[in-house]
Amino acid sequence: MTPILEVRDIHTFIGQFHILEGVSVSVASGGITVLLGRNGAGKTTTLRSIMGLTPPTRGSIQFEGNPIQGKSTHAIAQMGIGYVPEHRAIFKGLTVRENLILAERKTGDYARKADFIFELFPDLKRLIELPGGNLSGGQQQMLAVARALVPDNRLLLIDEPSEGLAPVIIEQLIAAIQRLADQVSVLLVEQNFRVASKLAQSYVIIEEGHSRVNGAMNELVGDQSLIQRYLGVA
Amino acid sequence: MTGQRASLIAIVVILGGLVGVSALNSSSPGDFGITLLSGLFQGMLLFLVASGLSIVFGLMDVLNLAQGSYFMVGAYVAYDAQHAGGLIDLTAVIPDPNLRFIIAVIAAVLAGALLGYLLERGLLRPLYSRPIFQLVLTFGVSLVALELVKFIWTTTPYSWTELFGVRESFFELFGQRFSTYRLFVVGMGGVLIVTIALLLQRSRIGIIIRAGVEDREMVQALGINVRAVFTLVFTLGCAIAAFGGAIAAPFLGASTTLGNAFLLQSIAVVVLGGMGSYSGTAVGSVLVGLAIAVAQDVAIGTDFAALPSITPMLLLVLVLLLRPSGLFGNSR
Amino acid sequence: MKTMQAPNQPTWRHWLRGNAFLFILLIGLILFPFIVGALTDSSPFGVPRGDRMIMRGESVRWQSVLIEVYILAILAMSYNLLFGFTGVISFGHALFFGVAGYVLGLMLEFTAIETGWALLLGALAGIAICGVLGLVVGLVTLRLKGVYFAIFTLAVAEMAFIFFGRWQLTRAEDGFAITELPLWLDPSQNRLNFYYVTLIAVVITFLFIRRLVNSPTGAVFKAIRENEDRAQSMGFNTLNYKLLSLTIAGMLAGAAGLLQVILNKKVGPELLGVSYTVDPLLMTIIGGIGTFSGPIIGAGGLHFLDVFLRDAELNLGGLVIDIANIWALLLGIIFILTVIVFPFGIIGTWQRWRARRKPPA
Amino acid sequence: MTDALLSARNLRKTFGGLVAVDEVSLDINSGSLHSIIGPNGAGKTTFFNLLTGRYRPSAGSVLYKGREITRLPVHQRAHLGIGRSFQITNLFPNLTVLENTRLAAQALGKDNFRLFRRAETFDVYTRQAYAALEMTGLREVVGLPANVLPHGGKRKLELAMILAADPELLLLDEPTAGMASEQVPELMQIIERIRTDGRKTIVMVEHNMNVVMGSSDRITVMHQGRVLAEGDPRQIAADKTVQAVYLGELYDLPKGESA
Repeated sequence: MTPILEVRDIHTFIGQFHILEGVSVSVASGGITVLLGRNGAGKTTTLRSIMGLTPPTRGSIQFEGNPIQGKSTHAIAQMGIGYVPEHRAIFKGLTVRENLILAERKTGDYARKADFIFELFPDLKRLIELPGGNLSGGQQQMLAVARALVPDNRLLLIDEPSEGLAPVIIEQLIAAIQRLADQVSVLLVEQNFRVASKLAQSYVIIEEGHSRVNGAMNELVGDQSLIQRYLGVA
Repeated sequence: MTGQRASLIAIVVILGGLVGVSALNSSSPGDFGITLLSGLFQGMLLFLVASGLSIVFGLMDVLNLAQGSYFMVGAYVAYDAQHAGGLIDLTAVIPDPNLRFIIAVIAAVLAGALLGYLLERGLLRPLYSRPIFQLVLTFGVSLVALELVKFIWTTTPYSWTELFGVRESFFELFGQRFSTYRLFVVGMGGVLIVTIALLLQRSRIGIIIRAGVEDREMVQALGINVRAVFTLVFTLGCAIAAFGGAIAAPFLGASTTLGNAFLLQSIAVVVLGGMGSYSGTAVGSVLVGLAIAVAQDVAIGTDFAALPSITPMLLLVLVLLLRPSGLFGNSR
Repeated sequence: MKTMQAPNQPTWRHWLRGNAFLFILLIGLILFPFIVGALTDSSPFGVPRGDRMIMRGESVRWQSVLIEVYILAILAMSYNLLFGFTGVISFGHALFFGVAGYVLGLMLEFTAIETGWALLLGALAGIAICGVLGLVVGLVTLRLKGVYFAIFTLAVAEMAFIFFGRWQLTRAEDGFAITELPLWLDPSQNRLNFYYVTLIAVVITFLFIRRLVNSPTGAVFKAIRENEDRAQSMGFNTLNYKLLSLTIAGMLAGAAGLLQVILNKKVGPELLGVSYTVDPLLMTIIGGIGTFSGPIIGAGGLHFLDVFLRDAELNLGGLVIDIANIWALLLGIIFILTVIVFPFGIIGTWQRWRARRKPPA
Repeated sequence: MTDALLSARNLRKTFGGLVAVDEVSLDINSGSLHSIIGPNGAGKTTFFNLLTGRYRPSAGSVLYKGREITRLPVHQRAHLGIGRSFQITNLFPNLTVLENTRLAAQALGKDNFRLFRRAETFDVYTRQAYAALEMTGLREVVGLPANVLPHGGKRKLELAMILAADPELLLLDEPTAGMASEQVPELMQIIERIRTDGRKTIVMVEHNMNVVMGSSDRITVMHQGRVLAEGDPRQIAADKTVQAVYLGELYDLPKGESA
């Protein structure tokens, strides 16, 4: 099967920091791929480079066979990529409804998707007129994911959805992401190995700005030495 | 919460003080009414410059020091279009002065929009990473605008001579004659305040603007072309300022001092209201307008001829001492 | 901690060699009135008529041009201290220039003090009041962030402009003439003396600013410009340093205002006009922000351009335009172009170009 | 422990309803290199900022040489001999390497307002600056503007700036952040030299596990705002709970796997 997203050997600088020194990631159509690696390895920067927020200086990125590197962020998003950044960058001064309407790419997107979204996240329906800033951390994270579902995205980039959330909420979120994976492909960054192993079918490990290993998730779960080498302590 | 209360108290105190001084100073309810109307009139004109200044600053972090120039250009274009002679002579084409006034205002708005568009696209865009230079640049643009106006229309001030319907009508209240045109401008300003507020609250572009003030990058990541929104908002802000100049011209005429005078007073309004706060700008406009009108009353027949001109700054200093980030400002 | 010997302090010879160009320039400027006099066969002292001197001839005319350059250079250098070295942008520099001028004028014309003393007192009071003004404006507004401070200073200067423009005592918009000046300083009698006074003022200002910027205090000024937060977290009370910079810059601008009043023998609200803010800003940007000689180069360059082009005409396919009429417009356009394409100025760009030729080790 | 140079006692910091640091107590021994590690969001940066004085704790206290400094602002702590570095390189970009370092030395001096005694006052600071630049290996580039240094050089300059103020205690916030991997060992050598030759005590927040394991005397692992474990590198590497935390709290270690 052809991958929906193919990142080949990208290099990204932030100021003079050489953050990515050769990252390649491939996301299978209809699957969930997770980026693993320690703090500061370059996982977030990889997602931001795909979105054009920190454009790579070298390498290529293809989405559904079309090159997207060098395009502006809004153009990349409009091709059908949804971005759920870390720390849930929802708009705190806007109501939940306004947050969702903002994500429309065509008028009526929100009306069309509302049922699906509220089925996934029933809480949001109740909170629809509240400012985003009044929501709890978990609710904000759900809104951030819901927002990426309003337009017809075919790929979601989700950065650390479980960070700072209580275990019960994480379980809800896992369930929701599993469900939406029927409809879209997902590239996930996740520090919590349990969450990652539950969600993803395949993985890529990033270390010090390089993508080191990739493969099927169920193989990684059995490979203690690999986990220790790249993710564990010492 | 306490901050909001302090702001409300400050507003009430300032309003009370102004009304009090004005009441003491006026001999009849009619006098008082005239001061009030004049204050609201000036407040609305200020709002037309300040609103663009405030929204552009909130969204784009650009303090457009050329905003006053758009007011001035609006006044000149409207004057020119209304009167015989000049660049555009419409007297032969449109003999009806009322219709011609409407056309003149539209011409001014279009000129403001076009020049605003050119400034944002041509000059500001390359400088988004260098904020101090943006400030210096818009300052430079205001100088060039002034010189261009002098070059095209000379330095002699024009006073409005071509008459049209509303301009000439008056109504009577408490035995005083009030200008219908002023009331018309106040009404127009009120409508604009509400329209812009609704636009910001309800429309998609309003949601984008409010979201953009919070987090520009995320707005882009949702697939919205923020740069295009910048251009649109900047252009609209300039068009509104030019509109202000055009509808002020029948009263103030067209002169080269208009730009700076209105820029400084509007900056006072924006800072006093709280940078980037729309309601702050609306309230601030009314407060400053009233303060100027009261000061004009008080200054008549005294040696304080300069009082009305420096009133906005005095009020600004007063408010900043009470509330360092302005009436509705958040201290970010 | 181990200590190491710092590199040797430069000796006199080093100093001379490092400043050779400046020395030659200074000698040239000292001799300038005589050189022009010799070349054009005119007297640097003017033409005597009875017991008075008439200020006529090429040498005298060129002295005036240079005096104006010197005054603008002092103003621009003071602006550069604030903007270029401390990173504080002000749009109200004309305030200091004009207020000092008014103080001197009031002292000379509106008091009964004997002329020589009035001049001395007026000059001292003018500069002192500018210092106080800088301190007060700074105390009220320097806590505000960059943009707020800039517009606040613009507002204060504009208020002063409006105030003096309507103050009946000083004849409002018309201003008043200076009639009492000591003979030795009077530019309409002894232009050459005044030429040297302004030249000395420029040299002193230049050396003063260079010494200040290279002192420990100046190091903190530059640190504030580069990264105020870091300077603060190191333990510097940056507000105090910004106040100091504003106060000194205000006093130097005041000194320039004094000289302007003496040169024109006139005081009026135009001294507070926005052009005395724009000119130094423009000259600093064009010459080079944060360089020592940039403001002088900028002042000289722009003023000479002004003088040369003033009588020129521009022929645009039959449409003849006097440069004098559009000079301000041209300045504005130069302003905008500089900001966009030439942000480091003449000296700044040259220094960068030179630095790039020496690649980092 | 009684010879602790710096101690935290029951430190607590809440932001709104969120408890970022929860009852953390810690002793930093004189002359040691003590690392604080933990997964994202463990509260280590917040804890670090409580030590440096950037944040005020909601409860608890910080002691330096037995003296209470809990509410002392950053610059006063600097005067007591506590120096800190920044995670994001935070220099004066257009000033030279020497000027950057000298400013740091000057910051703790008393005669910053001597406008005209250029040579004399600067001599002391210049000497201090040169000593710090020598120790960090920047002696050859003193005249270059800071912004032309490569990233590794900037991290070294950051160290030199702390050293120039001659503190007893150095608080380092991710000193290797953003460095290319091959430059890390050199930087760690410098840090080691500062500790032994300069007789400094160093506290370091760091995520590069190789650096932490290779150079620390003592390691404190934080998780969800609390201290999860403390010990020397070998103890920490062997600790089961630490393993679990780094791989996700819900991760069930496969059965039959033993240390």
